[in-house]
Amino acid sequence: CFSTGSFAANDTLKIGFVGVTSGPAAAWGISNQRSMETRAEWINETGGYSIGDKTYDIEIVAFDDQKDPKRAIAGMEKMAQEGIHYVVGPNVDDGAAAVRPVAEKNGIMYFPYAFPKELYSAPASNAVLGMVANYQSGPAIYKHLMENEGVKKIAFVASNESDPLSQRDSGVEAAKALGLEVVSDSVTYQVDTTDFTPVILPVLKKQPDLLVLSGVSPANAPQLIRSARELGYTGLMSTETAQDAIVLQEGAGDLANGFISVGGASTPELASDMMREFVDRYTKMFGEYNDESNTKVYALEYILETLKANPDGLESVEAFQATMDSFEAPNPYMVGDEKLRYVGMSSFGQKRQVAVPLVVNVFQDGVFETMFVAEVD
Amino acid sequence: MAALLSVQGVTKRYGGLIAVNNVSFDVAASEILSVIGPNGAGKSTLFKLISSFTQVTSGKVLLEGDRISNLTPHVVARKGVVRTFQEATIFRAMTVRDNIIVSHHLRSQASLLGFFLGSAKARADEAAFGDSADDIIEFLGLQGIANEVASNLPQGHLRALGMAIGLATGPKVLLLDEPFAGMNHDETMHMVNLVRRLRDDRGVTVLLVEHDMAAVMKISDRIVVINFGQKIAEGTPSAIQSNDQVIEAYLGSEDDVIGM
Amino acid sequence: MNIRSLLAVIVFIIVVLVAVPVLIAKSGRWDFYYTLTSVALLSIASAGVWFTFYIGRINIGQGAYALAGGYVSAVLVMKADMNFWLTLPLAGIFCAVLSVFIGMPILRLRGVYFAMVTLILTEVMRLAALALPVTNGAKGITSIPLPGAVSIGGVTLLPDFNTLENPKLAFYLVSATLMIICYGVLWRIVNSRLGHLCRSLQQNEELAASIGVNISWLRVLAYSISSFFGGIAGAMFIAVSQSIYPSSFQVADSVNFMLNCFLGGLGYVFGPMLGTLVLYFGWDLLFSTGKYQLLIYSSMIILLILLLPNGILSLGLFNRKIKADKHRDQEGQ
Amino acid sequence: MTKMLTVENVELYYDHIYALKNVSIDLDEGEIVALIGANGAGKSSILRAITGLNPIRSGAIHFMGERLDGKGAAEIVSGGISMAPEGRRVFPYMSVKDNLLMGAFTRSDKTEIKQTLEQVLERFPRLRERYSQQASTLSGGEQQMMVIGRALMAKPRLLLLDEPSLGIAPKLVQDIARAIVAISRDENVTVLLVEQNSRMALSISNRAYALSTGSVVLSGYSKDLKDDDRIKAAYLGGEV
Amino acid sequence: MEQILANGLYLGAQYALIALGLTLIFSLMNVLNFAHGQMYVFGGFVTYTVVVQFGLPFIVGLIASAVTLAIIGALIEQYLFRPVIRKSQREESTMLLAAGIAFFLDAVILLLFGEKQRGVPKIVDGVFNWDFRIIMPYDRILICGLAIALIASFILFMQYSKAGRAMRALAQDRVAAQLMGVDVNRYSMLGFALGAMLAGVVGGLLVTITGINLGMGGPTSIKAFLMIMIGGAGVISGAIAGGFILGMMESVGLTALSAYGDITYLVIFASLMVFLAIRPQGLMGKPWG
Ligand SMILES: Nc1ncnc2c1ncn2[C@@H]1O[C@H](COP(=O)(O)OP(=O)(O)OP(=O)(O)O)[C@@H](O)[C@H]1O
Ligand SMILES: Nc1ncnc2c1ncn2[C@@H]1O[C@H](COP(=O)(O)OP(=O)(O)OP(=O)(O)O)[C@@H](O)[C@H]1O
Ligand SMILES: [Mg+2]
Ligand SMILES: [Mg+2]
Repeated sequence: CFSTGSFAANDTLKIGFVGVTSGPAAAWGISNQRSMETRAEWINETGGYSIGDKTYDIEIVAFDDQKDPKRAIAGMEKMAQEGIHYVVGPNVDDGAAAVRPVAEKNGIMYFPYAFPKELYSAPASNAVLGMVANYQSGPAIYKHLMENEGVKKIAFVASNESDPLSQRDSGVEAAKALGLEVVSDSVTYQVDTTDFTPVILPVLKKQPDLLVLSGVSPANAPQLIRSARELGYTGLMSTETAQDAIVLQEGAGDLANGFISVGGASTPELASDMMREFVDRYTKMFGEYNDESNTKVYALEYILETLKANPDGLESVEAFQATMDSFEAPNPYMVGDEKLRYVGMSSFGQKRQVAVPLVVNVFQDGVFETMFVAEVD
Repeated sequence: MAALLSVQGVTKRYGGLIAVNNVSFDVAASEILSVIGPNGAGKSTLFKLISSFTQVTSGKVLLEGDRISNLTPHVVARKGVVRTFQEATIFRAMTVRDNIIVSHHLRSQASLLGFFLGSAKARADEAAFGDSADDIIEFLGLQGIANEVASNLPQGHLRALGMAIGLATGPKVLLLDEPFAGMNHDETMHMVNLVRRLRDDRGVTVLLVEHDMAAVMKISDRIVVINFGQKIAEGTPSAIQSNDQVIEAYLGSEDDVIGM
Repeated sequence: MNIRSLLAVIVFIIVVLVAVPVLIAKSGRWDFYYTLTSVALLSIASAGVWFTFYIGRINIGQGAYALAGGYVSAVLVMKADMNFWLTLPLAGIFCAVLSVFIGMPILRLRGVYFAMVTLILTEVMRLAALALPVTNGAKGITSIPLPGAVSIGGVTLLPDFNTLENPKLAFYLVSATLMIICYGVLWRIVNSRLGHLCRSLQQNEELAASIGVNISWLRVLAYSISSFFGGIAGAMFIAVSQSIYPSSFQVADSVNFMLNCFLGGLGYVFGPMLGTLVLYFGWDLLFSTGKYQLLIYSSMIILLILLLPNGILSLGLFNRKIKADKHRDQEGQ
Repeated sequence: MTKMLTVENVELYYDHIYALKNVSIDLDEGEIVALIGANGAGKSSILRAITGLNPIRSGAIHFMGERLDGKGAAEIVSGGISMAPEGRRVFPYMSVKDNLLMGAFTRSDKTEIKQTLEQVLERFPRLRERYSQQASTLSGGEQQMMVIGRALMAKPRLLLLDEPSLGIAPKLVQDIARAIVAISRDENVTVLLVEQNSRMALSISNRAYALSTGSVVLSGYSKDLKDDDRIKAAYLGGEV
Repeated sequence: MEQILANGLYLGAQYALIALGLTLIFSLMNVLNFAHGQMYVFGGFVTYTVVVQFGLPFIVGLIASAVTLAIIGALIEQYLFRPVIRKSQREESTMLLAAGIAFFLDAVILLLFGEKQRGVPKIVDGVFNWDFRIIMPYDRILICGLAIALIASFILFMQYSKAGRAMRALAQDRVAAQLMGVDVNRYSMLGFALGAMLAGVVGGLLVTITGINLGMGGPTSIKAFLMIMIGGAGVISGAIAGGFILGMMESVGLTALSAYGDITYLVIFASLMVFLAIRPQGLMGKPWG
């Protein structure tokens, strides 16, 4: 072996990322890609990752699909070309649906951040939901607020796009199932809205106790909050997507206090030392942490841990799938004895979802505080 | 003399402005009739009304007894009434010859599908258009510039090309709006002769608007004068030349610097 | 068509249908199939846009028709259980008919006004797809089956794609063939009388009317041909991705279709094909540049337009042959 | 006496086609000089060369001793030359007033500009009647007057007029001709006049050049040229 | 009802300001500046950086973004648009260039300022509340007032200053303008810089209210296109009218159609298409653009 440099040269294990890292939705994919890169660098720096009897350096191969399902397919093809079997992404429903044929044909397991149930239910086999779906977190949040805050009337606002609308619809369904009165569920806004006052005015007229911002992007959340509060709304507000504390603070300031959103494991009560180190390393590498990444640290960890549990997965996706049913490992990012394992039986009829704790945060004076933690199956 | 084209009480309003006011006259087959009048009198507007480029407010225009006003330009063209434009109006990026060939549109026998598939009829058409275009080029003396791109032509040639385009459609009635503008005397007289030959050889009826009095007097069988949208005189060139009202409104007195 | 251009066409067809697959097999770059399939399909839609440029209209609305075509095919396949190959022409025809109704009022607009209205049209189509029940709204239509077999009188013309070992290759061949046919048709149109009339329309509508061209009819005809191209491209794409969402074709796509035309060269029939290849393939090739991908990509576009403002095909290299095509009628005499 | 304007051996090309070949003309202060010639002879091209709208390939152009070629149009115009171009080119969406004021763009003294404006309106009373009308709605003749007036607003030493009689009714042609003579006489403005209406041009100018396919073929005093047989045959029509 | 009108007015003022820059560039160069929205975003980020990162007063940030964008605009005009316009056969080709610049700015913004939403803290606190008939935060009232003042001074500038007259002349006839002694290159550059600057100033103003992020560029351009179409392309009064009309339409439409939610914008857009089909040149545009 003529390789110079590193003393004990490791093999390289390539993990793919197909998602959006440019253009309007860049924030989604970038926080994703960066958390993968942070973790990979960390692993490589500490000597690599052992799977079976070998140690690997992790290389993240990222493809920017520009949030275009057509490009996403090209990205998945590229991954296949590179011999990659494990891919994180795409970030949105249409991209995730579009790459399905390619992934299945080429034996790629992929971890999209998209909610369509067909992707995870048989006969689909290769997609693993990389986070908590809103139809899982929504009911939990509503229920909690019903019981603890006396919420009775609920209203929904969503951006006029596929993902948020789907999320709104399942949110409405869940709310009705819980016996809440849905006072407004038809108001939508364009992605390019710069003034939400006219959007939110008719919703507030219905006097909801809880205003749900379905699938709201981190960019729009502070403005919606601000408009609602400035119009005199005093009820609760929540969303089932992950948010960034700094963005909320800059965009809405104190008005965002009390805003409820779904988070990962970075709140002080929950974060393990490893999580804190992750945040440090991320911040060092990219200048600034993004709280959205709290929910995005997991996919890579799951892939690697599962491969470690069954090294045959390196060669065969079937082996990986077989392992998924029984896989269990400690969750390194949380205190306590949380476990990494696959779930999804009740939603999809097969284990095609990573079990991440459903952490519900509430924003207070510039930081998130944990409101409650729940389990998803 | 039976009128080929008959303008009957035509009026055109633009908002408050009456551009053409109750104008009537007849044009006989194979006649050359000039419309003259001061700037802004409504001459070009009148042509636009005859060719249905704009719609009359009231009155009508008849061709062989059929109404042709308030139709669309291509329908009127199909009926044989074709106009040229006051501003040089050509297909800029085509060569002179292509300009003329494409203007044979109305004469084609084959359908567009036929052309697409290259049917025998279509090929015959193509050949015929080419020949006819060459005839027109020769007739107007444009051989030298046949393959020039039209946008590079100077004023005078643009006028000639405009006329060639009109001719290519095989019109019954040709409406020429200031065909001699931007030509010097010699060129003008050459064109005058060509227009007369058009009439003599091909039986084309010609209506023209022109400010070059020498040309108008030479070419016209009859002249219609309009002022402020209204017809103020109609008659032979010599009668018009000595009509006081026309001199007053349009021709001006002769005793001055330029000594016409 | 003279011998030289016939030869060029034959060479092109051989390259596309034979040489490319052989090269891909040799180099093992199987991922190029999908990219080239996309290029073929997107270039069909771009060809439609180019044709509206040919009548002097800037069309930033082709995405609307691609989307409509995709939905027509998807809905017919899923709800009416139709064979995909039958839905392909139907999607085109649907878009052509739709474009007649949309085109009649808006084709009166010119310049930026037409461009902007078509831009809105793309957005309207997306919003309509979100709101209409038949499209399944925001949830889209997924798990669309692969195209079935086509046989006439017992002879199988196209196999059932589900049974194929390598549907990628099949999709590529079908799309490339479709592209060749579309460009053949376009080339023929442009070089026949219809094309000449369109050119006259592009250069001066008033004059065209005065020589007896029914301009409003011709405009609608050209626009519906253009939309037909958009419709079949959209439908074919949906067959490849087996899913469709309101966002499958959107404003960005419409803009890209237009950019393809500019980049290749508005004066050349094959401009949009080359433009699509460069723009779409270019992005993929820059994949390894990571976070600088967009920066490099956009710099390249700017540089290209600075050097070749009239499109890549305006390079002297290509010029002679294309010019010969353009003035064919002249040489023929 | 030094010449007001000299154009020496100028060549001008559009792409690869020449429009002017070895053209030389000159103007004395205060005189009216006419340029006549067939279509495409290059008359407008000379004016475009002088004003710098088109760069010349070789030769030299001097105005009051200063070299013009190589300078941009804006700079040349500021130096005392103004032009009423071919095809009028009014500012269609401005009022008559604003069009005229644009003519004085290079000047800054407000009271002087006002004076000139008054003079122009005096000379073309029709413009006063249409003072706030939008230029695009003026009739052809009115536009022509406005364009000449606009050129005068710069208080030029040299006035270039490109076919001021194009499309103008005979009566107005006479008005415009009179105005040109008066401007030259009253304000000591040198005028270079391009005309197809050769008869008019030769009657009001004191010298003339005849152009053909980009070259000067004849020149001399207008009163002589008027009787010159070659000119008669080519530009005036044999019969007179 | 009062609330709806107030919202419409506020929206309209900010829209009109965005549209002004676009229409200025369009009328001067016949360039449909696809990058206008990106310039707006750039302006917002510059203000953010100066105010939040460097901790300088808001007004400094606003001036910084105006200056930065003016320089960017001038450079873009001189080194990109001018040569392309000179060399291209069809002037539409500038659309490709404009789109390329839009992508480029997107990339630069992403690299320089990151992907996150950014915001500048409110410059004034408090909410104006007229008996719950009109509720309007003071900062919005301030921004709305500033926007209207800017619009007014822009109109005065175009109408009465020498540069304004030169630019108007340039927009109507380049050759004639040259013959009047207008240095077309200089004023084209000035006009482009001014248009870009307006975009930057709006970005800087709005960052205090809406914040700013990478994604706002493209949609903002499209919205600005809408406005200049409603009002008539290349006409300043048209841009202003278009801005206010779109603002009102959104405000009224969103309220009136809130029950039908998803189709509000479908209705707004569809009626726009109908309006343009009936009145092709917009409210006060030159016919045929
Ligand atoms: N579209 C229009 N809108 C308003 N007014 C118009 C329109 N078209 C023409 N006019 C007015 O109608 C009158 C007649 O115009 P027209 O063009 O017919 O004059 P003309 O006799 O051809 O003059 P010229 O000899 O100068 O060409 C003019 O006053 C003109 O301003
Ligand atoms: N932009 C251009 N591109 C190419 N050739 C041109 C261009 N402008 C003028 N020409 C050519 O230059 C020659 C001289 O044109 P010019 O306009 O100077 O003629 P002119 O004497 O003014 O004619 P007219 O009396 O018709 O106005 C003509 O042959 C013309 O075809
Ligand atoms: Mg006229
Ligand atoms: Mg000339």
